[in-house]
Amino acid sequence: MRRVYLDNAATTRVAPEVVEVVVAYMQDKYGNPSSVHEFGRTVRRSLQTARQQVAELINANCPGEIYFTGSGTEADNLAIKGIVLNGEGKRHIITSAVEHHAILHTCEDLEENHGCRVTYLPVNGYGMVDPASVREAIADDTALVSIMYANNEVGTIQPIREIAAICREKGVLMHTDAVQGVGQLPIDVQADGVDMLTLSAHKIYGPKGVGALYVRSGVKIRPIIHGGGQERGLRSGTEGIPAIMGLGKAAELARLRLPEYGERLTRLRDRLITGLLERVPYSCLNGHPVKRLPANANISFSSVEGEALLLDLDLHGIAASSGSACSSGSEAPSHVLTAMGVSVEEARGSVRLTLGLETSAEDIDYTIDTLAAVVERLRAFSPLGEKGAQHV
Amino acid sequence: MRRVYLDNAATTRVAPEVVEVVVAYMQDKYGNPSSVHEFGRTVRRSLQTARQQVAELINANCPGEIYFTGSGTEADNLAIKGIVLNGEGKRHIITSAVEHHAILHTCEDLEENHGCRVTYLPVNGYGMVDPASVREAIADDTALVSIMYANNEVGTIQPIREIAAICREKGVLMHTDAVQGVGQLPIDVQADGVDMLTLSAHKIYGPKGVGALYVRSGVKIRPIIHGGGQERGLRSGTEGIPAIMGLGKAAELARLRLPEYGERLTRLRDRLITGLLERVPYSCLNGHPVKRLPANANISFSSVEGEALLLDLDLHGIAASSGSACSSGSEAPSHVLTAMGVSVEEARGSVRLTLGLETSAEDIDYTIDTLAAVVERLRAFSPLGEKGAQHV
Amino acid sequence: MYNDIVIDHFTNPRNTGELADADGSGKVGSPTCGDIMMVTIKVADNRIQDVKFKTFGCGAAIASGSMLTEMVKGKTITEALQITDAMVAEALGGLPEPKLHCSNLAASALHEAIKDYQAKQNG
Amino acid sequence: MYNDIVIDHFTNPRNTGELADADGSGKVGSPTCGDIMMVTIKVADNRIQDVKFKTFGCGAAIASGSMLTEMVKGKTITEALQITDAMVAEALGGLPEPKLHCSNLAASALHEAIKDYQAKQNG
Ligand SMILES: Cc1ncc(COP(=O)(O)O)c(C=O)c1O
Ligand SMILES: Cc1ncc(COP(=O)(O)O)c(C=O)c1O
Repeated sequence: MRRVYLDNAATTRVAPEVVEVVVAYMQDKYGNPSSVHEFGRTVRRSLQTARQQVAELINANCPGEIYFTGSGTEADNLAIKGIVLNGEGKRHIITSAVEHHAILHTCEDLEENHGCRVTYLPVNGYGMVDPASVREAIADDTALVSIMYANNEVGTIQPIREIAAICREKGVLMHTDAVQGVGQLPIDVQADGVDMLTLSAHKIYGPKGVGALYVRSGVKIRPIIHGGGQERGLRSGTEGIPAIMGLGKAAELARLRLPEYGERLTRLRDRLITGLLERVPYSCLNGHPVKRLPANANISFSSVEGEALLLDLDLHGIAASSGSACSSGSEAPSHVLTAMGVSVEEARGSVRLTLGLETSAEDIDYTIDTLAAVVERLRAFSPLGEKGAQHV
Repeated sequence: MRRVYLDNAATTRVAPEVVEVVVAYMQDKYGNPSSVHEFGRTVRRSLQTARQQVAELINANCPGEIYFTGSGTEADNLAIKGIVLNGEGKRHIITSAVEHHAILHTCEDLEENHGCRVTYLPVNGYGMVDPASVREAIADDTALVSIMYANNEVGTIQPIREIAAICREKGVLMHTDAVQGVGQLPIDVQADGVDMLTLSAHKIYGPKGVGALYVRSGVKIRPIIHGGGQERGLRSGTEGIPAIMGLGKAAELARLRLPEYGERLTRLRDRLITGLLERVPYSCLNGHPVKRLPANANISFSSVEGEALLLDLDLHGIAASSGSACSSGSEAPSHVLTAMGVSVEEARGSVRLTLGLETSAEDIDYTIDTLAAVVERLRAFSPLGEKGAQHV
Repeated sequence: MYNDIVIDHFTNPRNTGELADADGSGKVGSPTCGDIMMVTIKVADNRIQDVKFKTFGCGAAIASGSMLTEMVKGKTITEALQITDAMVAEALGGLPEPKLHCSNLAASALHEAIKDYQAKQNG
Repeated sequence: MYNDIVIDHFTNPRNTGELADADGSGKVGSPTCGDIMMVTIKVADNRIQDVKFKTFGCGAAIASGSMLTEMVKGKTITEALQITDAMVAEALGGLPEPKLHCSNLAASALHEAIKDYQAKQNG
């Protein structure tokens, strides 16, 4: 059976060049970067290289602005808690209703346990935040605005530059969770004007278990993990060198492959979206048609349930997801689609297909054929008919 | 030149069997364990295997008591903050003066920013905590006692069972940082009677950047990183699967090799200690002569300075450390030796040599010869003479 | 996640659809997940002669509907009323824990269909 | 961490020891690190004829002592007094930043030795 992996937004296969680097730092260059001897010094120098590679990918001003963490989630936590608890006393956060749970649940914790006030900005039908709403929400005690670069479920790209410009004007710090944007979009922290940015290795063909936070020089931020003072005191703990070096390599590869990579993905994505919308009646695209991640297609099919769709696709060798990969096993409709005003039923019939380095045109065509057949089969015994509940 | 790595307490070389596993989970089994499709389910099952492997190494009651983190340091932070901030309102912590900075600096943060009170118990000349002092320190608002299993600098093993029994009797939770003990000592969380235990992969021939916290079922603990709810809500963030699977394998190997491994290290260690104390006048052992980690030798040489010693050893291909590997570059005398009452000068002339899987008897003999020569050379132009300041 | 029996009933569900000349029809929905299960029955001599189901729901829901129709065909009304959701799950060789509470509506839909049939008889 | 010049002077330090018939002797300690540097000098015709050092300190401290002795030999007292710790560090091709403030005591010890010599002359 053909196996087609279309869940690259959940995680990617590690690139061979990256695997090689990870292995080298387990087997040969295994010193602790804090050690003074040669085993340690070699690794300390390498760590700086990885920092440089990540800095270049997002055009940070210097490698010292990159801090490695144990995941994108940890970087998000560090950005938000690190600013809000930095002693300046500002306790208001502005974010959006469509952020990743790493942001939303961190904000909820701050509301419940640290006396913070959080504004969750609404989005339009495409999942987009209105920059004017950011301006309106900024108050005297606003510590931080955190708006994601691009959404992990529907792929919509946010107007980050406009929002960052407003923050700059108002003197408020701006963080962006760019876990999904990095590697697909030409991100430039200086031109974009953001103060902090989160990225994660396993979304760009690096290993799981390492992320990074960009923190513009001069931004005052507190650690959430204390100890030996690694990462210039911002994230203690022996550095996860193999994974970090892998992230560095993955960042370098990502930089070299842009923008060709984005263009190729966009072509394949549009072939997939057009193919599906043409072939399957009562299907519709979620998210913005153009301002979307090159790798992301998110489509709702009336009258069928997402989990059943995924299961049938899986039995046909196609790996996809509905909403974000979520560890709770809950089947509540995605908070992103709900915030966009998509009906509960349409939300439940949504499938996210995310392309990657290894996706071929044949994979796309196989997916269109398979998905069309699967939807037809499931609709045949759906009590809602093919048009869905609202048409009954 | 012969290269001898005697800094295994700082970090170890990843075992080939472990490297193999890490590679497999980057290249073949690369799914996200939260995904519902086959790519994800395979990895979800594997994750449970790794949990089981770690559980077996420390004899946890079930795999569900193991939570993976991004480092030993993070596990220490989670244990302490997670208990103190769990909503029960107890704000007193008891720990010792010789803990790792992951514990000490976390406690300091809780003192400074969360209204906690911390008792730092003293140690005797061997670096050992008196269980009676724990009993005396326990108060009505004591949330947690955290005493390390064995010290990372001087190797002294603490009377964990006695301390745990007192905690049990008094109804106080007990955590132990066993980062150095795991893999060398036959640790059994049930027989030892501890409620939480920290371990770290890179000290047992696993990769850097992954640790684990054992939490006895029923212990109520709060997360410090929020998001997608991974690790049953206790540590959000996509699991660092390659490193976690590596930790699982490393734990299995460690279990299979005990106790022969400990015995072999003990023999080599004693050959090293005896050899050095015999060959080098005015040298003395730091830490307990018998209740010490099989891999640890920590020796002070009068009248010479540790960094110069390390540098000279390094130039002879021998990697060692003085005090704990520390990222700050500071040369303040070790807080551990200071707490043990070792004079500043003796503390500064201390060298830690920590053995590992690859250490041979020839390595030991080469090290004795080299170190004896190096000390002699440096003493020849020390203004303190070979006997050291207190003898002048 | 699912065992082979479930996958078989999901892939080749038995008795899907809606009986055109049904004697009874039942439709239930799960409030937690929004799943819908619909069962139609044909009854003769107090026995269920034919049965069909339709589902909007996850794989477990589809397999449950399919399994139910196999279990119930030929049974008397009294026997059919004794079938529970747990029995359907058991016949499927077990369902994953998070699926038990929300996708296992088949027996309930059958009971609704029988009630509908009985109401028509009495009405 | 250290450059080749430092390593050379650390490995083969020049002029180590203590002059038995010294005309001046200086000893300084770094309060931050507890390093100790001792310099003894022999002076004739207002020139430093011979010089030796002893150090309790890190690699940088040892190299600094060694380099200083090479720099100072044959210099007049006036010239010797112009040598600073920074000049020693520079002659070594630079020292790592964290080492600069604590291990670079050689010039200070020399100046103490000269003071001692001058005091003896005047006394
Ligand atoms: C006793 C002890 N605790 C905690 C740690 C920290 O673990 P990690 O290096 O994984 O952050 C170490 C090692 O550095 C250690 O020796
Ligand atoms: C937008 C976004 N933010 C944060 C994360 C979390 O990153 P990680 O998986 O490294 O914890 C993800 C991916 O899961 C994501 O898609």
